Parts: sequence; C-alpha cells; structure tokens
Amino acid sequence: MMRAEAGDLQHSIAPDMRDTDLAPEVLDRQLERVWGTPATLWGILATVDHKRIGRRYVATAFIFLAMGGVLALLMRLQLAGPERRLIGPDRYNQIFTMHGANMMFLFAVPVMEAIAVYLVPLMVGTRNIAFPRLNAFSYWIYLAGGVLLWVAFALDMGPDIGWFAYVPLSGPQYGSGKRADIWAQMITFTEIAALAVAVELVVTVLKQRAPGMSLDRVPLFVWAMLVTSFCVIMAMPAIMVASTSLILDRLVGTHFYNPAEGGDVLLWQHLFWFFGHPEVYIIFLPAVGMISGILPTFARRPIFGYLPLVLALIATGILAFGLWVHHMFATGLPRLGESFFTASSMAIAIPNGVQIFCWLATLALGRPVLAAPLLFVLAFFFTFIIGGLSGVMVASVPLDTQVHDTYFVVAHFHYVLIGGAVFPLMGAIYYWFPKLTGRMMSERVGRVVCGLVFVGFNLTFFPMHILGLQGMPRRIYTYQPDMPWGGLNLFVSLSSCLLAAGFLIFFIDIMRCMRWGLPAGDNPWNAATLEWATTSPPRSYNFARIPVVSSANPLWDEPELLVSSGLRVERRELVISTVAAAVPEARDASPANSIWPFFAAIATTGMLISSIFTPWAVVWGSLPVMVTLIGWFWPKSTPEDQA
Amino acid sequence: MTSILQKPRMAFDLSELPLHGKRSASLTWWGTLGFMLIEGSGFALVLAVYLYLASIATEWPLGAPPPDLLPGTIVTAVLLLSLIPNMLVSRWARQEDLRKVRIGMIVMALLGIAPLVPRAFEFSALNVLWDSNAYGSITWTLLGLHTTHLITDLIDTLVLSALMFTRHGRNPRRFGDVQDNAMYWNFVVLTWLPIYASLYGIPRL
Amino acid sequence: MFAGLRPRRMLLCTAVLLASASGFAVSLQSSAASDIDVGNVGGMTLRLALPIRQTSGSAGRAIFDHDRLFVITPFPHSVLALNLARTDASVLWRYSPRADGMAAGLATGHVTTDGAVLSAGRLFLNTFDGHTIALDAATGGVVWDVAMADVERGETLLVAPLAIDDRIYIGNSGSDFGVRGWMAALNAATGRMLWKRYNAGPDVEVGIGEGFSSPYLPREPDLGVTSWPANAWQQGGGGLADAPIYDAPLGLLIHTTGHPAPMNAEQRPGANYFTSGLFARDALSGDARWFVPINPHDLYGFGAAGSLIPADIHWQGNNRAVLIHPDANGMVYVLDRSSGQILSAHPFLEVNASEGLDARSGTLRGNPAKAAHVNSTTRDICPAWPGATGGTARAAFAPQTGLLYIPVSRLCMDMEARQASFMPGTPYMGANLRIKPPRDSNRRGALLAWDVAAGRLAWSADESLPVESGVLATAGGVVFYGTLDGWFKAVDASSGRPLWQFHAASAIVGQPIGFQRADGRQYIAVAAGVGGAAGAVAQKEIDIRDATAARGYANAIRDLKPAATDGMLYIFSLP
Amino acid sequence: MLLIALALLACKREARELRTDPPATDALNGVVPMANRINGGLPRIFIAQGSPYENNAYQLGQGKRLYDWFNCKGCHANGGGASGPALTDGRWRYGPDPVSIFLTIRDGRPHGMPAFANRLTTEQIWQLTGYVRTMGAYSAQTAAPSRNDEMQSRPAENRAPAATEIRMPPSR
Amino acid sequence: MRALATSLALLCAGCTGSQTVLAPMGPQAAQLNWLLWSFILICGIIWLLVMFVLVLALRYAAVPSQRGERRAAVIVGVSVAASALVIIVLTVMSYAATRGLSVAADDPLVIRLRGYQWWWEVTYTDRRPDRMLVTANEIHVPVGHPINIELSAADVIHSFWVPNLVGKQDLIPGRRNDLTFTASRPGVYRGQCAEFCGLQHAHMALLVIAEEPAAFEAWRDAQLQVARPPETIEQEAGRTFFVSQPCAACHTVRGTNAAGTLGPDLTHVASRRTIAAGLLETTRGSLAAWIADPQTIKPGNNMPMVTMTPEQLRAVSAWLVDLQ
Repeated sequence: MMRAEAGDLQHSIAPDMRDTDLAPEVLDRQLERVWGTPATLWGILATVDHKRIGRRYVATAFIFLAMGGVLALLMRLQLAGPERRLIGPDRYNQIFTMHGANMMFLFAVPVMEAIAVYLVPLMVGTRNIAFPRLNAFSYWIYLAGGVLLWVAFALDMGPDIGWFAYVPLSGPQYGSGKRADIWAQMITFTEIAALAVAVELVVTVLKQRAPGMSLDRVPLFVWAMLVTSFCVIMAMPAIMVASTSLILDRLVGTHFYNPAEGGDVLLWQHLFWFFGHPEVYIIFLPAVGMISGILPTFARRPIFGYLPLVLALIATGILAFGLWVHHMFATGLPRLGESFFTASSMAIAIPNGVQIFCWLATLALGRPVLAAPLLFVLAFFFTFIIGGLSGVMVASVPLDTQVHDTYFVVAHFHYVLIGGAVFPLMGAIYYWFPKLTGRMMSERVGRVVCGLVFVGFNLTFFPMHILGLQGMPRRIYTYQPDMPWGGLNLFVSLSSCLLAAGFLIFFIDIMRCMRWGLPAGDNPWNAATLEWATTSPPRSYNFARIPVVSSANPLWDEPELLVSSGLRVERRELVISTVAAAVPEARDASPANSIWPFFAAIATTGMLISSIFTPWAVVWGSLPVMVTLIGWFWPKSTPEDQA
Repeated sequence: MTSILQKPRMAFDLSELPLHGKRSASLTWWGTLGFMLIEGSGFALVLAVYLYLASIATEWPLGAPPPDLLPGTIVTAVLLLSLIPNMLVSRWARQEDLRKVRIGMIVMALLGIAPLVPRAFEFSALNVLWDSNAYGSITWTLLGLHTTHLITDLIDTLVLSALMFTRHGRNPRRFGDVQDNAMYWNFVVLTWLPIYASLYGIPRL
Repeated sequence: MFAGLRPRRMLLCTAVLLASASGFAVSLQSSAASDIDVGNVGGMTLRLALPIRQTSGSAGRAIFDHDRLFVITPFPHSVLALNLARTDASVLWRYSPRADGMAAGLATGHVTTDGAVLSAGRLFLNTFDGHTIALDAATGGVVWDVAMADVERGETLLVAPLAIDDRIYIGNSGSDFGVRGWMAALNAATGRMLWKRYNAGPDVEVGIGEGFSSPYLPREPDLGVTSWPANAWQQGGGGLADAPIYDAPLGLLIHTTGHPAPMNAEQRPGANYFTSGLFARDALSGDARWFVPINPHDLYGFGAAGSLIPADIHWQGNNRAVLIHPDANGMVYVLDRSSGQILSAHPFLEVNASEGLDARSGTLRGNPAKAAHVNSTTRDICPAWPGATGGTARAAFAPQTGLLYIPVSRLCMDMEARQASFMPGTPYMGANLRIKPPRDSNRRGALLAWDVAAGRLAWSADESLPVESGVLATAGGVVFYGTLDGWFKAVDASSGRPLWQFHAASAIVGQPIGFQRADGRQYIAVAAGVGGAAGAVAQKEIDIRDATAARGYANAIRDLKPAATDGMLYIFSLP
Repeated sequence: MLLIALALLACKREARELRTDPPATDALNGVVPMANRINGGLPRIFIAQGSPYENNAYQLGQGKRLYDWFNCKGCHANGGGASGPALTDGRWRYGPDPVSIFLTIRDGRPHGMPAFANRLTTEQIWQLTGYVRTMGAYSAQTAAPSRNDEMQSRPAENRAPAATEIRMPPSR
Repeated sequence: MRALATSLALLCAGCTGSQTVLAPMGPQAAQLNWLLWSFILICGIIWLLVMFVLVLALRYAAVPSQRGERRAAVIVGVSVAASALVIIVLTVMSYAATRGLSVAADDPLVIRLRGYQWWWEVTYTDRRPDRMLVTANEIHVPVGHPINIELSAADVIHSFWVPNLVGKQDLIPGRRNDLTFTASRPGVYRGQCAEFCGLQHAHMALLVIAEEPAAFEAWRDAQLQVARPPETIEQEAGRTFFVSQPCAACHTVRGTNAAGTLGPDLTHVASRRTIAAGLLETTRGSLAAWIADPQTIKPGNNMPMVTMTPEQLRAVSAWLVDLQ
C-alpha cells in the first residue's frame, strides 16, 4: 500500500522538487499529498501525524479523566455517611487504587505529554515530531495499558493495592491473584509510552527548531516540556525497575521484597518514590509551561523574567530527584537523613516562588484581559499556593508524622495536582482549543465552568485538611458513626457534585464547540508564539514554509514572519538545526505513515500481558515483537529513505 | 487559510543543505543517545538496588560463595576486544566503505554471539539461584538485564548486516545506522564494566 | 546357628523397615570384651545376618542375656526373643503390643525406638504411643501395661525406661508438640506410679524443695513459672531429651530435659527453666537435688541432648566422681556428680551459635548474631538443631585411654523464627529450618576422640555423612561405630587408625553392643536400618526439593541413597 | 479478542467472596463419603458456586495462610514432608481428588493425621483443600499462590512444584 | 469564603475529639500542635500576601516603562530572598522539633506493639517474663510516665497513630521502629492504622487509655490474672464450647486450654472497651453479633463464621462477657 503511494508520487512529481517557486495553492496541494493521512481505516491506524496522535492522546486521557472522576464520585458516595454499605471494602480498595493509578498514569502524565506532542512541533516550527512512528507506537501502547487496567477492573480483577502498591501488601503473599500484576504491567505500558514520547520531545526540541530559534527564544512551554522529558527519562526507569522486580517476586519467586531472604520492603518505597516524587513535577512542570504560555497573551506583554523562569524550571527538575524520602518520614529512617530531605523538600519552594513572582510581575506590568484561560490561571494561583504551602508543611518531618496518610495529605496533593496542573490544563484547553479545532470555545460557558470547578474544588477539598487534622486516615472505605467526621464528609460529598457538574459542563461544551463553536482564525488571542502562525487547525504539514525566528515573541516582534525555502516537496522533509543556536544543518526526511507501529504495539501488548502469567512469554512473545520491529525499520525505498 | 496563501517573505534558503544529517545532525543519533540515557538510568538503578541490598545484609553474598571468575572474565575480555573491530566498523561506515562495512558487520555479529556462550555459563557460575535469596535475585537480574541488551543489540546487528547486503545497503542512512549501532554496542560494553566490577568484586571485599 | 545368612539380594525385598538406636546401660557401652583387640579385629567376620521381618520396623537395640537376644523394633513395636543357642537363631517368642496409629504422626522426623531394659527377669519397654509395658523375659507374657502418655496431645515415650532396683524410671517426650515434660518412677512389680515430677512449672510440681541447690540459678521460688511468659510453661515442652542414668552411691537419678516449645524463642522470653538442662533427683523421692541449665532460653531446640556418662576420673590431682556430657550444642561438659558444678566445658567442634561459658554464672553465652528472629533468616548457625551429637548418636568413654568417643554431626542451619500457635496435638514449632554442610567442607560427620582431662581433641575420623550411630569402645582398644552410608567400622581407640569395616545393607544408626557367650567367645552385634532423623529422608515420603523438608534435615543429606531400607541384625566375631 | 478471552478466563478467579452463607456452609460440609471413607462425591453446591476452592485466587491464598497458621508445616514442612508425607511430590496416599483431601483434613487419617473438624470451619477446610491441591500440581494454575515472605524452601505453587524435576543443586 | 467559615466552625468541633491532632494530650503532641499552628500562621500570612499582590497586579494598570521593569525585578528578587529566609526559618523550626521529639526518655515503660491484619497485639515488657502481659487493641498507660513503643508488623505494613499523643510511625515487616510519648492527662485516646493494609484497613483502631499510675498498676495486676472461672452453668457451657471448637485454635484464654495466638488474647476481653479492633463496644450483644457473623460486620477479616446453635452462641457470649 505504502509502495503504491510512493509510486504515485514518483509518477506525478519530479524528484527533488523544491518549494522555492511554487505558488501557495500548489505548494499546499503538494505538501498535503505528501504529509496527509488518507481518511481510511489504514490511514487511521497508520498515521504518524503528531497532531492526529496528539489529539487522540488528549481525547483518550480526558476519557480516562472522566472515568477516574466517576470513581471519585463513587468514593464520595460511599464516604458520605458513616458505615455505608454501598461499596464493600474489596471493591472500594479497587476503586481508590484505580482512581489513583488512572489519574496518575493514564491521565496526568499522558495528557501533559499529549498536549506537548501536539504543540511542541508547532511551537518550534517544524513539520512533525521526531520519530513519528515511535509516537504512533507510544499511543497504541498507552491505549493498551489503559484498556488492560479498566478491563481488569470491570472483571473484578482491578488492582486493590493503592496506586503506590506498597509491598508486602502487593507482594506475592498478600496480593493473591493477578491484581497487582495488572497494576505493575499497566505501569510498564504507560512508562514505555511516556519514555518514548520523552525521547521524541527531547530530540524535537533540541534538533528540529526553526532556523533562528536559539535556546533563549524557545517558548517557555517548550522549555518546560524539555525539562519534563528529561525528568521522565531519569525517573521512569525507577518505576520500571520496581514494577518489574515486583512481577518477578510474584511470578518466579525472587526475593527483592522478602525481608526473610535478604530483601527489604522499604526498597520498594525508595524505588517507587524515586520515581513518584519527580512524577509530581512531571505533571506540574508542563503546567508551569502552559501558564507561561497563557499569561503573556492575556497580560498583553512578554513574560517577565524569561531567564529566571527557565532556570527555575531546570532547578525544579533537578531538585525533584532529591526529595523522595519525604514520602517516607513515618517509616523510621535515620533522623538526620530525614532532616536533610526536609531541607531539600522545602528548598524546592524557592524555584516555585521564582515562578509565582515572575508571573505576578507579568500580570502587574501588563494589562490583563480576564478571558477564560486567564481565569483558570487565577484559579491556579489561588489553589496551587495553598497546595504549595501545605506542601511545605508535609515536608517538615514532625508535622508529616501527624498528617501523613491522612485526608490532610489527600487535600494537599489535590490542591497541588488539580490546582497546580488541572486548572492550568483547563486554561490551556480553552487557550489552544481554537488552534486544535479552528473554533472558539464559549467564553460565557467558560466562566461558568471556571466558577463551578473553582468553587466546587475548594469546597470539596479544603474541608479535607480539617478532616485530616481531625484524625481521618486515607484509604478507608468507611468510618464509624462515633467519629466526628460525618458532617464534613457529607459536605465534601455534596460539594463534589458541584465540581463534577463543572467538569460535565466543560466536557459538554467541548463537544458542542468542536462542531458549533465560532470560527477562530489563525491567531484569535493575538498571541506571540509560532503555533499561531499557521492555520487553525494546522494543515498536515504544519507550516507551508518553515518560519525563521529572530525573537522570543516572533508574532509580536516581527511585523511579518520571515520564512525559509528550498525544501523538497515530494518527500516528507524538515529542517535539522543545531542544538544551541538553531542554525540549520540538514534537510532530513521524516518517516511516512506506517502500519507497523500498530502491529508492533499489538505484539508488545501480547507479550507484556502474557508475561504476567508465564515468564516464558518474554521469550516466545518477543518473536512477533521482533518481526514487527523489523517490518517497521526495514527500508521501503521511499523518497524518505534517500540521503 | 489566509496566511499560507499570502506570499511570504523568503529569508532563508535551505536548498543547499545535505539531504541527511550525519552523527549529531542525525535524529537517530540523538534518539539512540536518549535511549542510552534511559537504559543507563535503568542500569544505574539496578546497580543501586544491588548496593542497597548489600548494605543492609549481614553478610554478602548471602548464603553463597562468591561467583566464579572465569566465565565472567571471558565475557569481559571478549566484550573489550570487540571494541576494536567495533570502532573500525564505525570508522569505515563514516568513510562509507561498503565492502569493509559488510565484513565488519559480520565480524561484529560473530562478536555479538561470542560473549553469549560464556554468558550462558556465567549464570551457573554465580553459585546461587534467583529464587535462593535477595542476593541471587539481584545478581540474576543484573546479569539478565545485561544479557537482554546483548541479545537485542545482536539482533539489531544481524538485521543491519543483512540489510548491508541488500540494495538498501549503499545508502548514507545505513552507514549512519551502522555508526549508531556501533555506538550502542560501545554503550552495552561500557555498562558491563561497572556491573562486572560489582558482581564479582563486591562479594570478594 | 549361622544358617541365618541369606543372599543380600533377598534381603532387599523385605518390607519397609525402620531402624533404631539404643539406650544401653553404660557398662555395656564400654565393653569388657577383651579378646577382640587392635591386633585381631581386622579378621572379624560376619556370623549372622538376620532380617527382622516386621511390617514396619527393623532391629532396635538388642539385649543379650543367657544366650538370648532381645530385639525391639521401632513403632509399631515388636519384641523378639532370639535363641542364640540354636544355629538358626530361632524366635523364642514374639510380642507385639497394640499400637495407636496416630502416634506415627508424632515422630518428629524419625520413628525409632530407644529399646527396652532387662531387669530381674523382666523386660521393660516404653512404646512410642505412650505405654510402659513389663514383659516376662522367659515367655513374653505381659506382666503389666500402663498408659503413661497421651498421644492425642502429641505426648510420646521415646526414651527407654531405666530400671533401678524395683523401680522403673520413665520420662515423656513431645516438646515439639508443646507437651510439658515430666519424669516419673513406677513400681517395677505393679506398674503403679510412685512419683511424677515436671520439668517446668511451680516448685511443688517440679520437686524443688529443701534439698535443692544450684550454683547457676537465681535463688528465687518458682523459677519454672517466673522464667516463662504467663502460663507459657504449660505448653513449654521440656520432655526427656536423652537416656537418664543412675548414680548408685549418691542415690541420684540424673536426667536431661528437652528443649522448650515453641522453637521460636521470641515467643518465650526468659530462661525457660527447667528445660534444656540436667536434673539430678533423689531416686527414691523424685525431689530435685541440683539443676544445671545447659542451654537456658534454648534458641535452637537442642534440649540438653547428649549422652550422660558417669566416670570416676583423675581430675586435677584428685579422683573425682564426674559426669561427662557431650551436648548437642557442641560442648563437652564435665560436671561434679554430687553438686552439679561444672568443672570444665569445651567446644568439641566448630560452634558459632554460642561463645563459650560465662565463668561466673556458668551459663552459655549465646552469639547474638546467630539468634533467630521472626521475618529474617539467620544463616549458618552451627551446630544445627539435630545437635552436634545426641539422640541416637551415643558417645562412649574408655577409662583406659581417658578418651571420650563422640559421634558427631557437623551441620549448620539457616533458621527463621515463625509465629507458632498452640493447638494441642499439632506441632508447636515456629521455625523454618534449612540444614546444610558447613561452608568450607562436605565432611558432615565424624567420630571424635576427646581427651577429657586435657580438654582437647585427640583425633578424629571424618565421615561424609553425619554419624548417627552409637559408639562401642571395647576393653581391647577398639572403637566401633556405624555410618549413614552403611559402613560398620572399627578403629584404633588410641589413634583413630581404621582397622576393619563391613558394608551393611542399610544405614547404621543403632547402638553396637558387645557380649560374651558361654563359650567365652566375644561377639559384636549391631542393627542396621536407616532410622533416626535420616530415616525420615530415606524412608518417609520426603520431597527433598523442599529445603525445609524433615525440618531441613533432608536438605543436609539429600545425597543419602534411599535404597536398602530393611532392618538387619548383624553379629560378628573372630573366626 | 485476547482481552475477551482473558476476560472469560478471569471471570471467577479474582472475585472475592468474603462471606459464605450458613446454609451454603452446611451444604459444603455435606460430603458423602464412600464406603471406604477415603473419598466421596463433591457436594453439588461446590460445583454450583463455580468451584471457588479450586480456581479462585483469593480462596487459594486463604488456604495458604491457613496452612501456615494451623501448624500443617510442623508435619508436612513446606510441602516436602517430615513426620507427615510430602505434599509437593504429586503422590497422594488417598488420591488427589478434593473430597478425599477434604475428608483427610476434616476427619483425620489413621496414621497420624489429626482431625481438624474442631479447629477449622467447613469453608476453611475447603480453602485448605484447594491450596493443598495446588502444592502437588503438575501444571501450575493461574490462580495458584506465589511464594510467601519467608525463608525460601521450594518453588511456589504458581511454578508447578510437582512438575519440576527432583534434582536441584544443593542450596547452600 | 463560605468554606472557610464552615471550616472554622468545624475546626472547633475537631478540638475536642478523641482522635485529633488539634487536642494534644501529651508533650509530644503539644509540641507538634505548636509547630502546626506556627506553620499554618506563617503559611497563611504568605498566602494572604500573595493573594493581595495578585489582586493588586490585576487592578494595576501598568504603563510599560524601563523603570517599572527594573522595579519589578527588584521586588521579585527581594521576594525570592524573603521566601528563602522563611524556608530556612521553617526548616530550622522543624529540625528543632525533630530533635525535641527524639530525646530518649529515662526509664520508659516499654510496650511492644505488633500489627496484624487487622488488629493490634500489645505486649507489656517486664524484667520478669511472667509479668509480661499480652493483650490486644487497647493500650493502658500511666499518666506522666514516658512510654516507649516498639513497633513491628506480622504481615504487611501498618502505622501506629494516636494523634492526640504523638505523630505516626510505621510498623514494617522485617524492621523495628520506636516511638516515645507521654500522656499528660487521663483519658481515652483513639488511634487508627494509618498505612493502607488491605481489606479492613478502615477498621483497625486501638485505644490508648491514660490512667493515674495507681490505676494503671491495678489494671496491670488484674490483667496478669488468669481468666475468671465460669460462675453459671451457661458460662460453663460457653467455656466448654470455646475450648473444644475452632475458637481455641486462634485465641488464648489463660486459665483454659485455649492457647492459640492467631487472634487477639481474650483472657480479659470483657475488660476492654471495644472488640474487633475498635469496631464495636464490648457488650454481650455485640460479642454475640460478632461471633455469629463476623464477615458481615467486618468483611474480609480473618475470623471465620463458626457454625453453632443459638444456645451455644448465647453460652459463649455469656462466658466471654464475663471475662473481666
């Protein structure tokens, strides 16, 4: 099929045809022919267009968000009153585990990477992400991991060990059945996907930037994703090691976590949190990037303190690896070591402070327009700072011994994750929705959504601080009537309906506006970065001609955007530029659509799921993986293979 | 649609640039580097687990004599020796000398198989089973992880060697692939050295 | 008489049989037989090989009396009286008590019998299922039969009775089932119980009163209660660990007490008196005279297993009535028989479970690094729980050489303490155990010759497998012992030089005896047939892939061949 | 397709039935021994419930816990046997069928196996029965338990202990 | 804001609870409480300041100028420096509190606490082993005397947390942790397992009962006694049933043959305020209900439903409720 396509092209187009002198219409037609995805099943499965995959990724992540939200509502329903019998302990444990694992592994990280998959190539002015087939593969693997987890849950086989899966509860002796294995293998799926995307993003950012986009002209969201991707690369292997060793313990009887044979249960916690803490920043840093992207547009001035913000991003990324022990303050580690981690945990507040102050300065020095995206950013300020400050509290060893594993911590991290990441994410959706769809979202509904979500969120989660201080532990499926928690819990449960209503309207509005929203135009917000320099939604090739950048805010600073010329149009060609100064050094080909990543993902899925049941699956299961990978990488004599 | 239909200002002519970036101008090179970073983190973490378990144990190795040196040392020697042809292949690939690269790839394929033979004996030379205790678990995991890398790179080398003998062989991209493959083999060999030192040295401390 | 010789091939076909050890009167162990000596033992030949055809037992300990040989097989027991006067050694009579099959499940790793005792024309025996029986030695008729132990609770009678004058002394076993240990005296004529004293509990029940003194115990009442967690002594074990002895001049009954239950020592903090020690009691009243804690707060289930050998030796310039006790914990103790004072204590092989005796308190200093804990495996504890010696491995002392011949198991173990819950009639153990050879060698056993006066090793004869048999030291300067791989060996008592050996059809864990017939000729008899802890491996349905099978013992002797399991009685003499 | 197949396989293996109704307990206890008292017929409810004590991971896991708790190890070690016979070798004195194992545990056997009828409930005896059967299995069940957090003794039930060859290097 | 008002109102309600951080009943908890409020105060001020600046920033109509940029840079720099200072102060405060909490007490009462799924085994150590006392789910402590709790776990990780007295510490299989606290006022303080430990994590509570030293010693002496002999025929029947049926396989009642250690020691079960790890108040009715159907009351717990007749149930509960 691919060969036929290639043949067509060669038939009609002269080899080495350049864009230099083509009329815009011809150029568009030709590029669309080369870069486009046919509207067939094959096209859907084989596409490597970062925008299609990014959209899929975002949509899937939001579906998981909605499903995870339903689980949260179920939990609130159960906890609305003492000793309710709506959900039994077994199912409840599955539900809160699913909620946590789903939100962290299937929603938060993937959605951030998904948005980056969509936006980063546009923002750096290139035509596709690096390794687009790997990108396609990563989506299918991610989808398989999510389906695995949810199908298992539907079969009463969902993990019931908490998203942190502490051994020995998740270990071979106390986690009977395959529930913990499903959790652990879901981790493998999502981490493979995340790592693949991280490598793509790093290479895209470092090597595919538009000519002239030196490192000091890179949009802050791109910077944030670069730091995030490095965090992913350094942190995710830890959870892979952890989950693999857990499966080994459970399947072939290794003793990593068996204290009786020289293993250690705290080893799990070290490995898990060495990943788990950076994970928080993997979720938060993209949000920092989103805010840094939204704020200048609505403050109508360039961001204040570009360099400090970049340095703060990098500092956060590095510090994130030095504070995992603050999740383990109650495990009885040596006090001196714990105090070191208190200091490092609190120190991360400093780069966060730099970010906040720079944003405030941007607002103060600009002329803010209170549009929906900015409202979400303001909601972020209100809530995230509460979460950050309660984070300072849990970073203190003695205080943590009182609030650790209570609803105080539940409140804290929802303030950090929803306040710090989901609010900016919703702002980002409102902000970039026109670019994705070509249509505006409703400003009025946006305000309603923002209000509902903001109020609902605070009413739901603020009382949890108090519940925690009143002694309510986390992860309990019920509580006794003589505990003084009933009233607040009912209040929280009722408030959560408000929050849910906000999200419901948000989702409905997205559906509505995708079809009936007002047409947006290329740059509806009059923003400064490159993604607004192309059409909304962008054509398959992103930019008809690769822009040339001479400022950090090209659309503001340059009266007319300069472009480059000389690329071939009968193959997928893009510009490779140097790491620091973004001087073009090659016109390389970008791989064309291929069905092989899809097959490879199916083969990998088969191997990974089977290997929960028998270790030999790794041997025989890797044969189809090998075959599909050879099919993937074997040259097909397309123009893309020319050099 | 308006923006693309306007005649933009051409400021930069890319037409003279090469069709394919080499070394650090190649995306694959960077991608290989990225995956090496991921796997390097993985190796470092598994080694950290080894050291952690050793540090909490009352004795190390646990209930087993230290591993026998011979097979592991043979593997190390073969791997180190393989670096020489590996670098030659890389250089020939840079010179785009197809004949030499073909020979070199066959040599490298053989040198990829060679360490697997003593490696098979290395597992029993550990003197412990993976399910005996945590020491056995971590040593088997370390060795298994590295063996996986040997095998995957061997498969990569084999496929690439086959490719070099097809009509796709004479292509700068292939020569780039050969160089990346050589770089990855260097990585596989170099990661082995700290593993070798830990597996065989720490139990003898 | 020796027409009983049969082709070995036929013997292999005999039914599943179990073998035994014996509990000999000490005088017989160091046989006075003098015509077999170092010079001529090499020419010793087999005179009789008699398969003991029983449904599930083989030769136990043999007793020679007036050309009759009494043989008792392990549980379910059977007593045979053989007529040695006839060339075919025909059976004079046979007695098989009714057996309670449930007891078969109570043998902790091995079903053996410690044999019987002959006194005043009566044969007294303890059955494993809890009966003490007196038989008429001439006819095999039952004189009396009393039930002394409750099998339902896991209580058994493993150690042979001791007959002194008109009294029979018996003690119970079952420490592994949490059975509280006791010692009792029966009237030999009627079987009526004269007294019964417990090895733990309140002073009244233990028999501690006015006449009791011990330099190694705190002067407090009711130590048998206060050295245990509340009420734990009630299921604290401490049954008889090894054969008791009688000291006629002092009128003392000296006996060992077994290990405390459960094996998980964290569940029974305290010294756990009076388990794992040596008791001297007034033989008439049963009142305690002294007690020596050998392994207080016993961490490894040693009990105070090991032979008790009274000897009158030259000790530091004086003649002294001492008690020599090679203990399961790997130390040879020399004690004063009258006071219980420890005169010396030396390790006779590599021991790391303890670090010698505390000079002042006389108690063993444990090695904290080798203590077993819940949730962690303590590795390479030497010796392992079956003990460095003891059980069927009975030592012998030869006054002429001044050497003590100790059959030794040189094994180490990995141990993990586990929470044990007490349910009467089920094992109250609380440990995962895995036994293995010591790190540096595969010589798992030896016969050691220990110079008692000097407190050092004289010589040793190493064996591949643990030595589980008793030792016979003859006046002729020859020492006999058997091995698990079926060799019956004679070595020079002064140097350990091998003199003679014979390959039996099965492992030898029994006690060799020497006797002299009316014709003046000397005979050596030994029972072959794998039993003891090794019997569990060779005969029970043990799966050696489980490293903890047979409480880890299977792992230690996994190369033991399971063939040739029939019980045989061999008699040798010079041609 | 794979997922659907998995789903069907998985249906009952993971559901955790925490409470058995008293009438069901009575019915489960209603094993009719044959004349030899060695084995007998499975109660109909056993099948009707979907044989949870044969293939449900939770029930088998509970059985493994009971094996440890109720001193089975004292006689049978971790399956290798001691004073009681080995359970991992795939040989059964009274046959491998669940009912005979149930009867063995409930009523005891003459050569030393005590009765546990007064120590365990019917449901627990069935859990233990199911677990004991996995110990001597020649092919591992998906639902069979893994190793315990204790001293290593043998390959766990999910590694089909009875199928591995009786030949291993001495574990030291 | 309504949330804040509501929460303030509810905060006060929380101050009187028996399982709350906000009503410290010992020096350790008091120190933590002080630290908590200091943090809340400092963090609250910072939050209000930032919100104030945010409102200002939105209201303030800036005129772009170089001077404004420079001034903003100075303000941002000072703010960062100030926040670094606050961080240092908070770290030092936290470190000081850690030091203060980990001071070893002289001659503490050492209590071993072992976590099981899903109950607590409490062992009072003593120089004399026979005065060691094993009980469950209820810790009596003398007021004013330092208590050292040694924490260990039998199965999975649990966490000991009695917020009125001290912060939490985990019970970890294969490891041992220590915790020191003192109760300064008599009272009943509730604690609950604070590390997810499986099905019944929600119902794994314990009570710490602080008493005057004399009352504590009296309690301890009473607990050391063996169980009361039955007085009525019904109680006698209850005991007979208990010791001959599965109950005795798991539970110890000192003074009878029941010596199982798989479940809580029941020698003085009726002297404890609650059964089933803080789930039900101890009454004859609750005991009967618990025995009759433990899996409905606490699904998934390890107590099986033992088949018995109503008469037997009545007898057992009559006997158990008499075990004062």
